[in-house]
Amino acid sequence: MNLLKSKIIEKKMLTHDNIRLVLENKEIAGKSYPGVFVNVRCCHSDELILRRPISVLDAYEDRYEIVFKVMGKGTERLAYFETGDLLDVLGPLGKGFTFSQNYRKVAFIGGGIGIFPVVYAAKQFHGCQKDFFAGFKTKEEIMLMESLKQHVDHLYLSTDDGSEGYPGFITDLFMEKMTDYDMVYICGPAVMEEKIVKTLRKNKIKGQVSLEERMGCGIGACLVCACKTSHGIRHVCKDGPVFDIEDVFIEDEK
Amino acid sequence: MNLLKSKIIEKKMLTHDNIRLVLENKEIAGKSYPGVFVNVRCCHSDELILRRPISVLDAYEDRYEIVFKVMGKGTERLAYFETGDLLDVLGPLGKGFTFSQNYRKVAFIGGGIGIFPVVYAAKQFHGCQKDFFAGFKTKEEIMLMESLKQHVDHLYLSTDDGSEGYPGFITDLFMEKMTDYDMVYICGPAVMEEKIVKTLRKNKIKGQVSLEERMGCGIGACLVCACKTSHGIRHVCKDGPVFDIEDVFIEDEK
Amino acid sequence: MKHVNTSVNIAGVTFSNPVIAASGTYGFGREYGNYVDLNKLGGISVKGLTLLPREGNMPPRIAETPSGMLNSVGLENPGVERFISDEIPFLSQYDLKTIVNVAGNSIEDYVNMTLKLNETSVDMLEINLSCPNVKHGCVSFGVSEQGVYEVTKAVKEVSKKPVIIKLTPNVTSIASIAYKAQDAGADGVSLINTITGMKINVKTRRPVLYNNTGGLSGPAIRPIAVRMVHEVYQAIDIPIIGMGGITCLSDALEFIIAGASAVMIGTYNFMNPYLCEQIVIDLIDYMKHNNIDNIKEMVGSLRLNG
Amino acid sequence: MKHVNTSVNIAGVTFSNPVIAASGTYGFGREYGNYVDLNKLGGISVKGLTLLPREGNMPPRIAETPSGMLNSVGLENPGVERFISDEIPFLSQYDLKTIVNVAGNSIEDYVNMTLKLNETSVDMLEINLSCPNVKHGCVSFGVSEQGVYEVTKAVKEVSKKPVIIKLTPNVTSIASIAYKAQDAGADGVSLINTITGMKINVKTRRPVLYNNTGGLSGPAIRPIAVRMVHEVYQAIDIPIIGMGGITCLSDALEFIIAGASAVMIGTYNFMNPYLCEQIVIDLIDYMKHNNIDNIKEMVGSLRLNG
Ligand SMILES: Cc1cc2nc3c(=O)[nH]c(=O)nc-3n(C[C@H](O)[C@H](O)[C@H](O)COP(=O)(O)OP(=O)(O)OC[C@H]3O[C@@H](n4cnc5c(N)ncnc54)[C@H](O)[C@@H]3O)c2cc1C
Ligand SMILES: Cc1cc2nc3c(=O)[nH]c(=O)nc-3n(C[C@H](O)[C@H](O)[C@H](O)COP(=O)(O)OP(=O)(O)OC[C@H]3O[C@@H](n4cnc5c(N)ncnc54)[C@H](O)[C@@H]3O)c2cc1C
Ligand SMILES: Cc1cc2nc3c(=O)[nH]c(=O)nc-3n(C[C@H](O)[C@H](O)[C@H](O)COP(=O)(O)O)c2cc1C
Ligand SMILES: Cc1cc2nc3c(=O)[nH]c(=O)nc-3n(C[C@H](O)[C@H](O)[C@H](O)COP(=O)(O)O)c2cc1C
Ligand code: FES
Ligand code: FES
Repeated sequence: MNLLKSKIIEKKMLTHDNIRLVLENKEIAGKSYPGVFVNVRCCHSDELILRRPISVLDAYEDRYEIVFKVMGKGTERLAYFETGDLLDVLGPLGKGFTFSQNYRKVAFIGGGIGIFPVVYAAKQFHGCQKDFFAGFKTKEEIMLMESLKQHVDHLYLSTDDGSEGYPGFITDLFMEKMTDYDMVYICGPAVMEEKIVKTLRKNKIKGQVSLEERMGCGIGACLVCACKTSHGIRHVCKDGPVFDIEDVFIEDEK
Repeated sequence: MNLLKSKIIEKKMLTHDNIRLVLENKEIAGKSYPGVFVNVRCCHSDELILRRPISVLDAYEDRYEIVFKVMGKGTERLAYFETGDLLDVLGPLGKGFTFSQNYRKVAFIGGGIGIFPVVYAAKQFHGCQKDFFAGFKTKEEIMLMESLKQHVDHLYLSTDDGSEGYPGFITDLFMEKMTDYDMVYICGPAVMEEKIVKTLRKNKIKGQVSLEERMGCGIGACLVCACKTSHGIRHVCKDGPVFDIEDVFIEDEK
Repeated sequence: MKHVNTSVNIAGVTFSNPVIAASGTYGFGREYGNYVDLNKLGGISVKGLTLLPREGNMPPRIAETPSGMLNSVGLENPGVERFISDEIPFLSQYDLKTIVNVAGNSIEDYVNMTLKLNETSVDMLEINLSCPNVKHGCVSFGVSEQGVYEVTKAVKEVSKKPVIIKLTPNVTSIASIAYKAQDAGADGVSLINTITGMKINVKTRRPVLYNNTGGLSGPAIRPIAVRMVHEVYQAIDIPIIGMGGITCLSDALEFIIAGASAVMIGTYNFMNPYLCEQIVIDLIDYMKHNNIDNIKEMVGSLRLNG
Repeated sequence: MKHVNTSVNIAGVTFSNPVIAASGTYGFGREYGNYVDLNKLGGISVKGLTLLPREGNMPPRIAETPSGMLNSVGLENPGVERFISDEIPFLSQYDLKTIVNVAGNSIEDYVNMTLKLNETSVDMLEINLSCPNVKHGCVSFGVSEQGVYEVTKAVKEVSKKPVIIKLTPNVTSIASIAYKAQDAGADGVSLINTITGMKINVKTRRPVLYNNTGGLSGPAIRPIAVRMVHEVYQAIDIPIIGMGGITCLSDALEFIIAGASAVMIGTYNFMNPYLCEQIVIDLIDYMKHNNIDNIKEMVGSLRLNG
């Protein structure tokens, strides 16, 4: 059962409701790569019987990092844990982003809490031109951008309310700047993902997108996290969360 | 809703599983007297939807004290709270012990977690001879006795395993020392209470006993904490927990 | 400041708001009156009454379970006559509507109690056909369409007060049962009563409750209760009072959206004695912020997926 | 070191211990095989199978509720033939017993699947008459005595494997249903399946599940499940497999004391993927410390109060 324990080494508020944790667990750190996630028990009580999936933000030596946004009961309670506490974390889980040394030019697009896995990818993937597109609701919610700058060639930033960077949606900014990318990595709200995936497909640009779906087991056994793909039903926790853009958003959805 | 909040001013382990809390709440402190209890929310989660009844151990100015023993899920979680935290406490509830200045000689008998309300009574009631009988399982579980000494004339102590004081049950020690008390105050395990109540009744000695029963509302509305009395069904949370010994343990129970 | 209309009319009785204390959890209102202003509640359903006084079951009568509790009070109550003489005068002082929860062992019991209550100032009868804690008791009526029909019919024939039927969830089709109640002339239904459950003390190998089984209530049962209100709403036209595990306004709104005209608040009063009044306050706030002029707009406003 | 006997025999199948993974929560064992040693489990009941592959319902298929969850997977599965070709070879590597959970839309479906499974190495069939998530599906069989009788009879007539019937809790009298299953020749029963529930998103006024309703499982339903196992144990003589909200050994023992010969562990595997193996370890410890030589001593050892 030791496997499940991760010690909180550092806790930091990134915005008023986004918390970064540096966690210690050799096995999870060792196996992590961009796009995978961990499944976190948010409190000791059995009122909440489901773990919460959170992307890995970074991993090195025996440590890994996550950022979570306080959304509901689970993440609210997760926010109570402090440095030194042991968290019950299962992972890393799922299939993440893949990279090839042949790529010359790639883009990363992250929106909201979808920013985390693509930040990790942008830090990890080397040897080509890297453009990063980050969308936030408003200036106060911008995070992780300072440290990201040194890893990318261009950093494009938007806020929905125009309080900083491009005023409007990151999708629009991306459409403007889109060029002959060899690969685009995407994670964000479903509407944003769908729009970008369809645009890229139309433009015959390759891409990988990280999907979000409510989860039960997180390991592929309970089948609740289903999504339709061109290969039939797949499960976000096991076959994803990262999918090739050819395979998903294949139907017009309401 | 402010009424419900009590701030933890001090937290101290009395034994390995008995924790004393000094709490701040003017209203609760002001209305407390020996034998009353408070109803404590043990965790923020809705896994446990019932409060836990805990006797008031002492009260002065805007503060009151409780001691709780870690027994199960509720008290385990209560033990997580630390100095400075706010507890959600309802009280004081119930009817406590009564005293009269006419008493010349009284006894207090407490066993296990039943010790707390009678310790409070022994500290509070003045102007007569006071004998205190305290029963513990073993030496390591003895608590509160040092500070009690100054308040009583005789302190009789027993441990079930004989590791300190009289070896055996406090009931037996009390039977030995029993004299013409004007009033005896009792709180402890049901078997102990029954034995003493019946002995006192036989000897025509007056007494008051604090009963324990599982509770729901704690205020007399849900009727789950019923006990048979000579006046019919009564409710421990509202009509008690303290009853005159004439009225309870009126049937031979299995 | 905008005015919002929280009042609901159920079978001719106008509740100032849809928040009602659930039977058996609020006594006769006296105790909770120390915490809330009873005038602020829509109503109270009093502890279940029987023709004669009852002592109830032996303790333990309560056991905690995950997000819920079992109770086996066994209808301890002073009997309908002492209720009339001792409790009605108290409740009459307040603005809230009084619903009398009536439990019987036979159709005659129900009829006799109804006759006695006809001559009082109470506002409504809630016929408890589903109390699971009384041996040879009313349980048999509540689980069969025939039983519900017969009791409802008999009570309606003599009652001068509006009659709602409290439904047990321990059935295959609560919608069919509700339909029978309507068919027999019920003015409304309330649901759900508790679900029969058991907790075992593994050490002693005995049930924790002296009565062996008890009724499960609290947040644990809420999804079952909401589903049942939804099913019943689709099956009948008379008003529904919904309950089961409500802990806050949002929970209450689930029931209202599913089809309940009013809600009853039970077990969670034990955790938060201010709860009923708090939900009323939160409801008014919510309606103001969401531009809902009349609570009726929300009743049954559920839109199904697919 | 004392030896304790944890093995249980159900309808001629000997499980090395009474801990079985519940259908639909453990897939076909592959994923949890990364966490536990599958050889250590008594058995696994595989994801419910249908004659033809099924895609299941649209997401969201899961919603959390107090101490429980709703699911509406809708029997997504590869169909019985792909199960036979792809999964049986995998499961055969292990020591644990394989129970095949069979779901159908008609009696013919059940019979046809049984015929196909007859020729395989699986140990037992678990007839799922109670899946609440399939429209026009098997739900109708499980809630009526007649339906249960007919399916059981038909399957038993052709089956070469022992047959247990999985009972739905969404009924008035689970004991009567269980009795009918026994009457029709069932070799055992398993209970409880999930309880139908609904959760509503108050903001959108829509059910959280795309399928609108789903099946409630997890600790919230445990007291209901224990009560039902107790009722069924009093009504029938064939073995019972109990489940519903088990999170630890003590929970499992409640079911065994109430009358279950074995238990199934479902939802809580999601929280603790090591759970099934852990309960086996804890059980052996418990038996040693309490001088219980044979697990059978505990089955149905409940003593009622009063
Ligand atoms: C693969 C994956 C990776 C994720 N990575 C991160 C991350 O790095 N940082 C982060 O902050 N969040 C991440 N999330 C989202 C995170 O899991 C949810 O925010 C969290 O589960 C909410 O739990 P809660 O109890 O606080 O809120 P709840 O009370 O459960 O819900 C609050 C709100 O969140 C929505 N929600 C809840 N769970 C999910 C879910 N699984 N998918 C979509 N919406 C949901 C609900 O609809 C509701 O509106 C990720 C989700 C997935 C599936
Ligand atoms: C009027 C009154 C005053 C009390 N004063 C104190 C006090 O000052 N200090 C203190 O430590 N404890 C006191 N108790 C007992 C205390 O309420 C229980 O120990 C507590 O509720 C256990 O909760 P839990 O969740 O930790 O244990 P649970 O998991 O609920 O139970 C653990 C064990 O305690 C038993 N138990 C639980 N609740 C009760 C109950 N209400 N009555 C009897 N047995 C119970 C159970 O049978 C079980 O064996 C008092 C009880 C009452 C009724
Ligand atoms: C302690 C207790 C006593 C109850 N007594 C009655 C009763 O006398 N009559 C009745 O119709 N329902 C009774 N109920 C059921 C409640 O009125 C309500 O239907 C049920 O508890 C579900 O609501 P809740 O989850 O909000 O408690 C009782 C419930 C509890 C917890
Ligand atoms: C996600 C999920 C899927 C399920 N699928 C099936 C199924 O295919 N067949 C079946 O008989 N029961 C199915 N069940 C019911 C479980 O086997 C079990 O009866 C129920 O969940 C109660 O046990 P638990 O509380 O331990 O989960 C499923 C349960 C869950 C949570
Ligand atoms: S969450 Fe269980 S299969 Fe994906
Ligand atoms: S605990 Fe509710 S009446 Fe005593």
